[in-house]
Amino acid sequence: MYRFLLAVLRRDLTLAARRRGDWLIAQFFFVMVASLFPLGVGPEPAMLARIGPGVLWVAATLASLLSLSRLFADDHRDGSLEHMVLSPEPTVLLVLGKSLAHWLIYGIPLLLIAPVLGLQFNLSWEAILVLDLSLLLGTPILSLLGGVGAALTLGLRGGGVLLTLLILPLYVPALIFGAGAVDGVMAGTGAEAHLSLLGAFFVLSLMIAPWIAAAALRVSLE
Amino acid sequence: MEWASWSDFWHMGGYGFYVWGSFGVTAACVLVEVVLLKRAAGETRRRLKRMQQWEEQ
Amino acid sequence: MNLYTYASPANFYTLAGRLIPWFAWGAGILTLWGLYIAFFLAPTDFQQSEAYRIIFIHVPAAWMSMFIYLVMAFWGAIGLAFNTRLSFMMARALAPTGAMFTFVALWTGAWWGKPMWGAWWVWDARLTSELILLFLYVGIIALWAAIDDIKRGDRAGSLLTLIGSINVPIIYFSVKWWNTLHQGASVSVTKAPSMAAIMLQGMLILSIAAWLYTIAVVLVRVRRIILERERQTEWVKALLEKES
Amino acid sequence: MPDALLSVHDLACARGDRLLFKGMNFALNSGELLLVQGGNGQGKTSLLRLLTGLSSPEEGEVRWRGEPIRGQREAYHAEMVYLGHANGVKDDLNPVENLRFADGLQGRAFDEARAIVTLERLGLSRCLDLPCRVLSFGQRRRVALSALLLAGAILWILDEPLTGLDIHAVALMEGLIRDHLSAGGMVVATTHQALNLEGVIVQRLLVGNVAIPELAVD
Repeated sequence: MYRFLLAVLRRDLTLAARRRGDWLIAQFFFVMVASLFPLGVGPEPAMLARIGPGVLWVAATLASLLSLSRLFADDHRDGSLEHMVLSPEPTVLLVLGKSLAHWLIYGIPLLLIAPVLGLQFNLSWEAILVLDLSLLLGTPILSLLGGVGAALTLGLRGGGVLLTLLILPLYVPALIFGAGAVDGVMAGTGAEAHLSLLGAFFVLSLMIAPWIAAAALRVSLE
Repeated sequence: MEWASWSDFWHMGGYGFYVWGSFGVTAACVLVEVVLLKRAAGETRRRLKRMQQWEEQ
Repeated sequence: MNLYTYASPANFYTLAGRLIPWFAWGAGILTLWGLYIAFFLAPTDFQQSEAYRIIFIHVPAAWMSMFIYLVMAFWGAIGLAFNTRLSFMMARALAPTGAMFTFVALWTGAWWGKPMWGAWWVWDARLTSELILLFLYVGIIALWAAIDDIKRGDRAGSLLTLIGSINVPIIYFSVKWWNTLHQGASVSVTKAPSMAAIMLQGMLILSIAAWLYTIAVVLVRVRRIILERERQTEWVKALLEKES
Repeated sequence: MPDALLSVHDLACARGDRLLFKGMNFALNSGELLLVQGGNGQGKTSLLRLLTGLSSPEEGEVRWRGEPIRGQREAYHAEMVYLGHANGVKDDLNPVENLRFADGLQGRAFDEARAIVTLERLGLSRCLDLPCRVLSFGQRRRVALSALLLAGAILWILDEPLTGLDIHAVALMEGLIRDHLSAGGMVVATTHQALNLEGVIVQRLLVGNVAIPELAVD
């Protein structure tokens, strides 16, 4: 059971290592989107600090979404997806492995870059810490929900945009709790409530999304 | 009767614009949906008949 | 007469044909009655004067948008579980009407907000959730449009509706948590209505009218989908033959 | 007569609203080869996908060891392997890594030595460390065949196994099929080219109504 999960994970990490370009694009996208806002809104530190959490959270979400449409697309094109679905191990493990690999490749780097951008937005160290904590919980949710979106839109023309259209509404609670956590800490009211709700939403997504994504994968490969 | 005259009714206590704007758009949406349905029904039947002729040749 | 006979598209087609006029007329009569109450029986509200009458369509539309989404999820789940083609067709037929009611709820909410709170768009919990519900509807309709294969489209749409329906309460809670500007649910099933009984009666009548209207429209749409999908069958060929 | 290993009972398959075939029945036992023939687009690949369980039939069912495959998905997939048009080989990985992943899919520990022996047997000894991107289609097909051999499954389901192969590769393929069948395995294959497989029990199944001009199977 776990060998299958490890095999999927190991392969995806090797593939990502071999194609560092795709990975770098997503990180630079995050930096660029976040850096555009001060140009639009103005450099005034107090203003930037107020909008910082929301901007960074939305930018991180868009950066992750960028790479989600290729979660199954490459494997579908070269036929390895069928081999994976035809493995004796349950398809849910395949989806979990894929989502976990996506989170490790595209989610974790966001956590490393976010503090730098946080400084750019004049956030205090506490706020940056909570920002990273909320992103730590938020990015896996997107990888899980993205698994459902990628499975549903497998092989469709305009798949990337369609995936975003399907998944973003479902991601709203995470965005609200995540950005809210950082606002809470900056306003001094504390972020425990937001973070615990974010954690609850993460657990719920972990429980539901893989099964629906596995069913969607079987439907798409029909 | 709530209204002294018809003009009061349309005036709607000064909020006529908003009230009739809302009710008007709702009626419009319902109307559009029904019209689209009627047109689509006719179009589907024509298309299916056309397909049927094509397949019977 | 067991229920199963109407599960076959052919029988359902004729049954729906007979029912549509009843639902359509029912909706028409109840709408007139509801409007009569809304404009002629309901008193002028002391705070909001006449603008509050928009509530008579805003609340039913909001209820219907949520209710139709759940019915879609129900039909989708039945289709996924029992692989019955008809339930998928019902889900597909419901979506456009659901999206329409969501748009109406948003529009009337905004136009009610302007006189009430002075702004066309107010980021309050109910309206924002309604907006996200519209995004969910658009997502499902876009997914159905993007998938040509009917079988895959049905199942994919139903799966998306399923995960959407699990998410709707969470979205509503999180939005409410985020901002509770709205004066709280003017009518919620649990607590007593905080307004005159006549207004509640008007809204309930209009809600039933909207419900009957939805059934009529959905039945018309489902009949069209049945014709399209059962194109190859004898009874559809005979039907088309008879009409041309 | 005990249940055949693989049996199909009045199977019907449709693509969109077009019925490809219906009322199909056949049974296959160990040591037998089933050749599926028919014109393009007549449903050959669709039939194979039904046999693998990737897609579900309009009517009828596919049974493995007498049980419908729908109920025993994992057990059935442990004893079956599928090779589609696309090889399922990752271009960025080298052959050995591809086989490591294939083993991982079966939930087995990776036996590198056995993998290398299999690759060498299929003539890939010189390019074990090259990414498959640089290999020719024939060589990539051999990597996929090595994965097939490593899987050690009883039932092989091959979709056009001979397309794009040079003469040597075709001979190699026929040898692999012959060895597999004599070792008690089973093969279901679609093919346009002639197959020379002497002393093998061959069933032929025509899908769709377009007959293929006489196919030399001696």
